[in-house]
Formats: sequence, structure tokens, C-alpha cells
Amino acid sequence: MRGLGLALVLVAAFTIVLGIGGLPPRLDPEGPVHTHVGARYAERGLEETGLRNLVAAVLLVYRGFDTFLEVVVIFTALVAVLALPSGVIGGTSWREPDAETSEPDAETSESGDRRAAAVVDRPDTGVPVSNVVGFVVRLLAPFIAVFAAALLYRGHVTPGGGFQAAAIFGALFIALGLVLGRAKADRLVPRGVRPYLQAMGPLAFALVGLLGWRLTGAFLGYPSEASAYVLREAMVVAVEVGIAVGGAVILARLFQALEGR
Amino acid sequence: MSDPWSLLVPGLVVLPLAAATLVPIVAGRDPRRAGSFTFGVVLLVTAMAAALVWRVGEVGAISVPLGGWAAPYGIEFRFDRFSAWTLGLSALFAFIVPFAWRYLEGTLPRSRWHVFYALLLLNLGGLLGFSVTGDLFNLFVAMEVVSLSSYAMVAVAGRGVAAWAALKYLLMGSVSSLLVLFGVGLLFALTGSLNLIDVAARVAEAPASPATTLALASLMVAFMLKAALFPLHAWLPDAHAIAPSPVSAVLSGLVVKVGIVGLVRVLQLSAGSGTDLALVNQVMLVLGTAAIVMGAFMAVFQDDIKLMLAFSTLSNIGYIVLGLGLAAPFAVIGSVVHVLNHALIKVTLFLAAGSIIHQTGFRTLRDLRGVARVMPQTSAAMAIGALSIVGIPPTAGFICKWYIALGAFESGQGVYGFALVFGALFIFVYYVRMLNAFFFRPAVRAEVQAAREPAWSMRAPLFVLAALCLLLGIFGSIPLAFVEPAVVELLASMGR
Amino acid sequence: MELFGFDLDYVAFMILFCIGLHMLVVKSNLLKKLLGLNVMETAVFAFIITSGMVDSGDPPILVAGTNPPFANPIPQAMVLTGIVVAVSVTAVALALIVQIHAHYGTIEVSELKERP
Amino acid sequence: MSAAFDVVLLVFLIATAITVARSQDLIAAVVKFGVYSLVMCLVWQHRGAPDVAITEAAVGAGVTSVLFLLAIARTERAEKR
Repeated sequence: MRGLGLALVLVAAFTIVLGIGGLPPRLDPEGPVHTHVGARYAERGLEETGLRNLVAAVLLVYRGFDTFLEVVVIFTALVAVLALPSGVIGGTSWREPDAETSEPDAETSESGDRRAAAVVDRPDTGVPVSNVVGFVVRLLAPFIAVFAAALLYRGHVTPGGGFQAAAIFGALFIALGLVLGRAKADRLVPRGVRPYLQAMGPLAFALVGLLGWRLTGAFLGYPSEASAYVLREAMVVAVEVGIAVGGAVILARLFQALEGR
Repeated sequence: MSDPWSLLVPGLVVLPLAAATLVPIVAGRDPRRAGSFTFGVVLLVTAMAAALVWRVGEVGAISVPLGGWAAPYGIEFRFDRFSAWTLGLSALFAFIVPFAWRYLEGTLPRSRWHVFYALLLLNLGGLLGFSVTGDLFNLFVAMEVVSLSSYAMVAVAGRGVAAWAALKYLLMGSVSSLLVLFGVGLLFALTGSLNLIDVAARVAEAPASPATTLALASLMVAFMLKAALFPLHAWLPDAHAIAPSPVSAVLSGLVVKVGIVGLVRVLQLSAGSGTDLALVNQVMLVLGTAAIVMGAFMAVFQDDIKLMLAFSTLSNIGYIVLGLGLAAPFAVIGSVVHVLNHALIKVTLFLAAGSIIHQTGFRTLRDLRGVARVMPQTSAAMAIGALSIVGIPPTAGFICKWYIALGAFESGQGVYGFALVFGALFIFVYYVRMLNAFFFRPAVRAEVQAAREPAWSMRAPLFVLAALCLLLGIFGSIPLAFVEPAVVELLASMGR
Repeated sequence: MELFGFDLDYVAFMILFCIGLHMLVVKSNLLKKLLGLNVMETAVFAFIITSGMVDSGDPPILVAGTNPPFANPIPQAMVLTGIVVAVSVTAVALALIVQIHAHYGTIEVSELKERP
Repeated sequence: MSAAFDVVLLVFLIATAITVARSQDLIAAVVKFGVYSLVMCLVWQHRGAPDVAITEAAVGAGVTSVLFLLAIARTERAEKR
């Protein structure tokens, strides 16, 4: 295995060195990367999208469908983790846990599987959190929330945007869950609304896309007239909020599932 | 009023994906509703795909700039004659979903049914997106939706064994995805564009460079890995055999075709790149032939029927790649149609195998002897599928292989035609072994003797699929004629 | 910056890619393999970002204080998407690894291969 | 100055990647991976990609490391040789 691995690495390194040697010189403002599609974004991006942050303009407006599929990917990750058999990965049901007592074995699983599941005990997650940590988290929580909201809202102008806000919101849920205890943290986001919240990213995109089609004749189009500025802004914000809320809930639930809840 | 056709193409992709997020909400407390909802969505998607295929036949390829940004400044969706495969794809899901209704009982606890259906819809949406997108990066993200849902579906019903198979699949799949991303990044660095047609044009204009070769090679290896082309097939048999049968049908029939569709895209890209296409074709010929022979060889020694079917997928991927590598019109037409026909046949076989395993509880030839006596209808469907995949006329498998063989002789590479026929004989051997055990051997297991035909919701899809295997054989010239203009155009762009 | 005619950044990312690949192929521990995959992914991301740089360019954010030429926003958008995809795949892989450990009691490939 | 900073960052990056590969304590490996991600963030910030840098810090270094730590807590901490 070791020899094979080394050989593979050497072959890969050799091939890549040969290949990247043929790339056009980097940093050259006249290179193909900077004179084709990117150049147009830099020239007309602000005028066409109203977003000062060109990365946000690419993500949301020019190449919105990529971002739609990206949101679908993290949704898929959540579904994938919840799809694993219960007993090990927690929270298999994404609604209220059903009173499911018998878990029939699959055609593929063996009797050993059942045994293994019985032996596995839920991990001890009730680690006491020190007072200092508890205090700090409680103290910082509002500030973290504001920071995340700012990242979201200012994403048009400064670096930041939906996903970054989602990651920070998600981290906040998780920290609060550790400090407040599960029961209280669970109440922050009631179980009943979770299926709706985790679906928000793809749904926001689909709805805004449809609206865009109605207005401009192109799916995921944004009205470009100056008079429709407010509407366009509202559509962009709707998508960003969808990404942030959906992403945050999904990240928090991934955490819970891996933790064994 | 906006042009409805401009909504239909993105709608084809968005509808199943958005519906997947709604599955848990719709299911509510009754998980069975998730199944009906999914079935409804799949039927709607199939109808949309059918309308689009009809439209393409009338007016030619439909190009939809998403967001109104014309290519190369935005993402372009293209629905052309090759995209007709999306119709078959969604139609096959329309058989798999009702089959799963009853199959899931006793396989998966009810609390996870909606997860299963959501994964199926995500997989379908990703496959459709992958098939219609004309943008390299979009291709990558759509592929990730497909891959991630596939990994999960392998692990969904089993415990440790399935998780291990799924993880092997995941690691291989991730390497392949990473290579795709690397290739796309290289192509962007070379051309400054992500649109497939634009990139192809700009690559053709630019002087040949090792970076182009690296990018195309990276993409090609990645898609061969996704297609499980020999010798990159190690992950496939376990994943496909251990998954629940409807999932095996999706994976073996449809998901591996991601690699094939990707390969066709790379061939389109490399058409004018100055890459030595003859060399690429030679590699594809050799690997394809090796895959046919090795797949058949390994299948002969299997006792587990699902493993047998998984290895047979390896052989069939070999046929498709061989046809593409021959680069002769007949052969490529045969390959393109075989992408769909193999999907149809493999779904039939896996669903039949799934019914048998579901009803008897056994999965090896030894245990399943004599099963045809108690399950004659299912076994008959299985037999039709088996004859199709071997390529006995007048079934769906025959016409594609016939075209590929014709292409081999026509282009003066008859040796591959003989390899193909030889491979078919080999494949014949193990399917005969299977049919012999099912039909002509006395049962050895009491459980098999006590087994009965499955519920109607499982049998009906199987009958229709088996009938389609025959119909697509008899009327096989219709799909062949449909893709012919597209293939001729593709080959012309490659200087053939 | 160049080194023997090769761009220094590209060389560094190639080395990182190879370190990740080596971890993925040679290590027997599944978590180590996954870390290797993540290292590889980051290396590819870095490659893509670096290819979109421009000499003395500013970040592609059109506010007071930044001037053209700007770095190309497309590779950055690609990598943002890529990072989210990578974390999704990692989460699923980790869940599978936990599942494997619960069933087999080990996450070493060398030991997994010996068990049915 | 800037070029020297670049070189230092890149060398440090490679060094951290090697220590990730070498450490047998998985928790240490994950923490080192976090450091690696953060250094990568600096590189990206330096390459004119602040958006990606923030995302890598939050998602790549933050979320990924936490998920890894959870998985280690439920499996094994030591890598066997």
C-alpha cells in the first residue's frame, strides 16, 4: 500500500507539474481569465445587478443556479445523515420522533447488525459546561447574532453573505445548546417549524426564480429597470435570508445528528 | 407573457429538487403520503420531459439562458436530441417509485420513508440538471447532488456493512468530483469561461498546451471513475449489491451514466483542442473491451444475483465506452441509445431481483433454485430482462449491440466487433446459469416453495418494464433515428 | 513569484494536493483519509482562487478605495460553492464513519478488510 | 516584503499539512487541520478573496473541525499504525 501510494503521488505530482507549466502566466491583466467573462462583470456588474460585491453578484445574479444547487447539496447532506439507521446517528425523523419500536432489518443487513445496534449506547453528551464558558456564551450571544445579521445584510457591499451568516448562526445555536441545555435550546426553534426552516434555501430560490420568470421571462431573472430597484433588492434579500436561515438550521441539525441526538 | 418553454427546461430540474424539500412537510404523520407525492412529482416531470422531447423533434435544440444572461455570461441550459435521455430517466423513476411503495415495508422503518423518497427526488433532480446543463461548473454542482444522494441511498437500509460500502463509494466519488473541479478550474484559467460551447471554441482557438491536456485528462479520468470503467470499478459491486433493490436499480441503471454523459461532454470539449483524439479513442477501445471481458468474467463466478447484476453493469459500461471509442456513426448511435436501453433493462432486472429477494428472503442462486415455479410472472420479467441484456433479438439490448458491432466492422476495427460478440457469449453463460437455476432446478429451500408473487404495485411496474424491453427492441429504430442527427453533428465537430 | 520557471503558488498547491492524496491512499484510519481528502480539496480551491488573481489587483468589491483591475469574481464564487459542497460531503462521511465504528468497532481499513 | 510574507505563509501551510498527516492523535490532527485552514484563509485574504476567506474560516475551519471532533468523540482518538 505504501509503495503504491508513493508511486501514485509521484505520478500525480509529475502530471500536474507538466500540466500547470502550460498555463498562461498568472497575474497578467491581459490573460484570458481577465479579459473574457470576468471583464464584463467588472465593467457592468454594478450597473446590471446593483450589488457592489461582485462575488455576491456572481453567486446570486449571474450564476444563481449554481447557488441554488449548492443549497440543495447541503439539504441533501442533512437528508443523507438523517437517512442512516437510528440508534447510532440520532434524530432519524425530521418531524417529531415517531413511536417506532420495531426496526425491521434490511434485506442486506445481517443479524450482527441488530446486535451491534443493541450494544451501542448513546454517548454521554451531558458534559457540564464551566460557568465561565456559560457566562461568556450568554454574554456574547446577542452580539454574535447581530454580527451574523450584519454579515448577511451587508453582504451586497462587503465580504459576507448568506452562507457565512448561516455558519455563524448555526454555531450560535450549537453554543447555546451546550450552555442552556438541550431542552431550552430545542425550544429556540420549535420542532414543528423545522421542516419548513430547513427547506427554506431551495424554496426561496425556486419562488424567487418563478417570480423572476414572470417578471423578466427568464427563470431566476431579476428586473433590471431602475424603477424596479426595490423589488430587485427584495428578491435578493429573500434569497439571502433563505440561504442563511435554511443553512443555519441544517448545520445545527447536522451537529445534533452527529452528536447522537 | 413569457415563453413557457423557457420555464420548462429549468423547471425540469427545479421541480424535483424543490419537491424533495417538501416531502417531509407533505408526509406529515402518514409516511405513505410521501410515496404518492413523489410519484405525482415524477409523473409531472416525465410529462414535462416528454413535451420537451417532442418540441426538440419539431424545432431543434432549445437553449435557455438562466436569469436572462446570455452565454457565456450566465448559465445556459441546453435541451437537445441527446437530452432525450432525460425522458427515459424520469420515466424509469416513475416505475421505481411505485415499486418502492410496498418494497419499503419490511425494509425500512416508516419513520424513514420520507427520507428515502426525498433522496430519490434529489437524485432525479441532480441527474436531470446534469443532463441539461451547458455549463461546466453547474455540471459539477449537479453531479454533487447526484453523488451525495447516491451515497446516502446505499447506506439507507443496512447498518454497518452498508455504511462501509457507502463510505468506499463516497471516497472514490469524492476523488472523482475533485478531479472534475480541478479540470474545470484549469479550463477556466485557460479560457476565462465556463460555458461548454464557449470553452470548446476558445480551447480550439488557443495553441495546444499541456495544461489543456491535463484539464481534459483530469475530467476524463474523473468521469471514467464515476462510470466505474475498468480498472476504476472497485467501488461499484459492493455499493450496488448492498443497496436496497430500487436503489440498486437507480444506481446501476442511471447514476453510472453520469460518467458516460460526462465523457461525451469531454469528447465535445476536446474536439478542437489539438489533443490526439485517435489516442483517446484507442484508450477507450482498450478499456471498454477490458471492461466487457472482466465484467463478464467476474459475473460468472458470482452466486449472489445482485452482485451478478452489478458486474453485468461493468460489462455494459464497457460496451458503451467501446462504441464511443470506435467513433463511427453506427457505433456512437448504438452507444448513445444503449445508455437508455441499458438503464431500462437494468432497472427491470434489479426490480425483478428485488421482488424475488423481498418475497423469499434469499439472494443466491443456490438458495433461489426453482423460484420460477412459485413466482412465474416475476421470473418471466427477469428472463425477458436477461435475454435483453445478453442481446438476443428482438429485444432492446440487441439493437444497440448490433449497431456497435456494425460500427466496428464499418470502421475497419473488426477485432473489437469480435471482442463484443465474444463478450456477449460470456454474458450469455451467466444469465443462462441464472435462468437455469430459476426455471429448471428443483427448489431446495422450503421458504422458496412457500413464496408467492409480490403485491400488484410491485408487479405492475415490472410487467410494463419487461414489455418495454421487447417494444424498444421491435421498434428500436425510433430512438436510433431520433439521436442520429445529433450524433452526426457531434462526429462532424470531431472531424469524423 | 517564480521558482525554476514555475509559479510558486501553483507549486505550493501541488505539494498540498499530493500530501492530501498521500494521506488518502496510504493512511489506514478512515478519519485520516477524510482529512486527507479535505486537504486535497483545499489545495484545489487555492489553485482556483490563485488563478483568478491579477497583478496588484483589489478584491472584486466596488466600493470607495478599490480600483481596477479587480481579481476575477468567478473563481471566488466557484470556491465558495465548493467549500459548502465539501463540508456537506464531510458531514455525510463522518456520519458513515460513526456508523461503521458502531458496527465493526474499528475505523482502520486494515482491520475492516479482515471482517465480513 | 509582501513576497517574503507570501513565501512564509506557503511554507507554513505545507508544514502544517505535513503535521496533520503525521500526528497520530486524531484530535491533534483535527486541531492542526483547523490551523491549516486558518492559514489558508490568510493566503486567500492576501490573494484578494475576502469572501472566500471568511467562508473558509467559518465553514472550513469552524464547522468542519467541530464535526470531526464530534465524530472522534464517538469513535476512536488514536490512529493505529
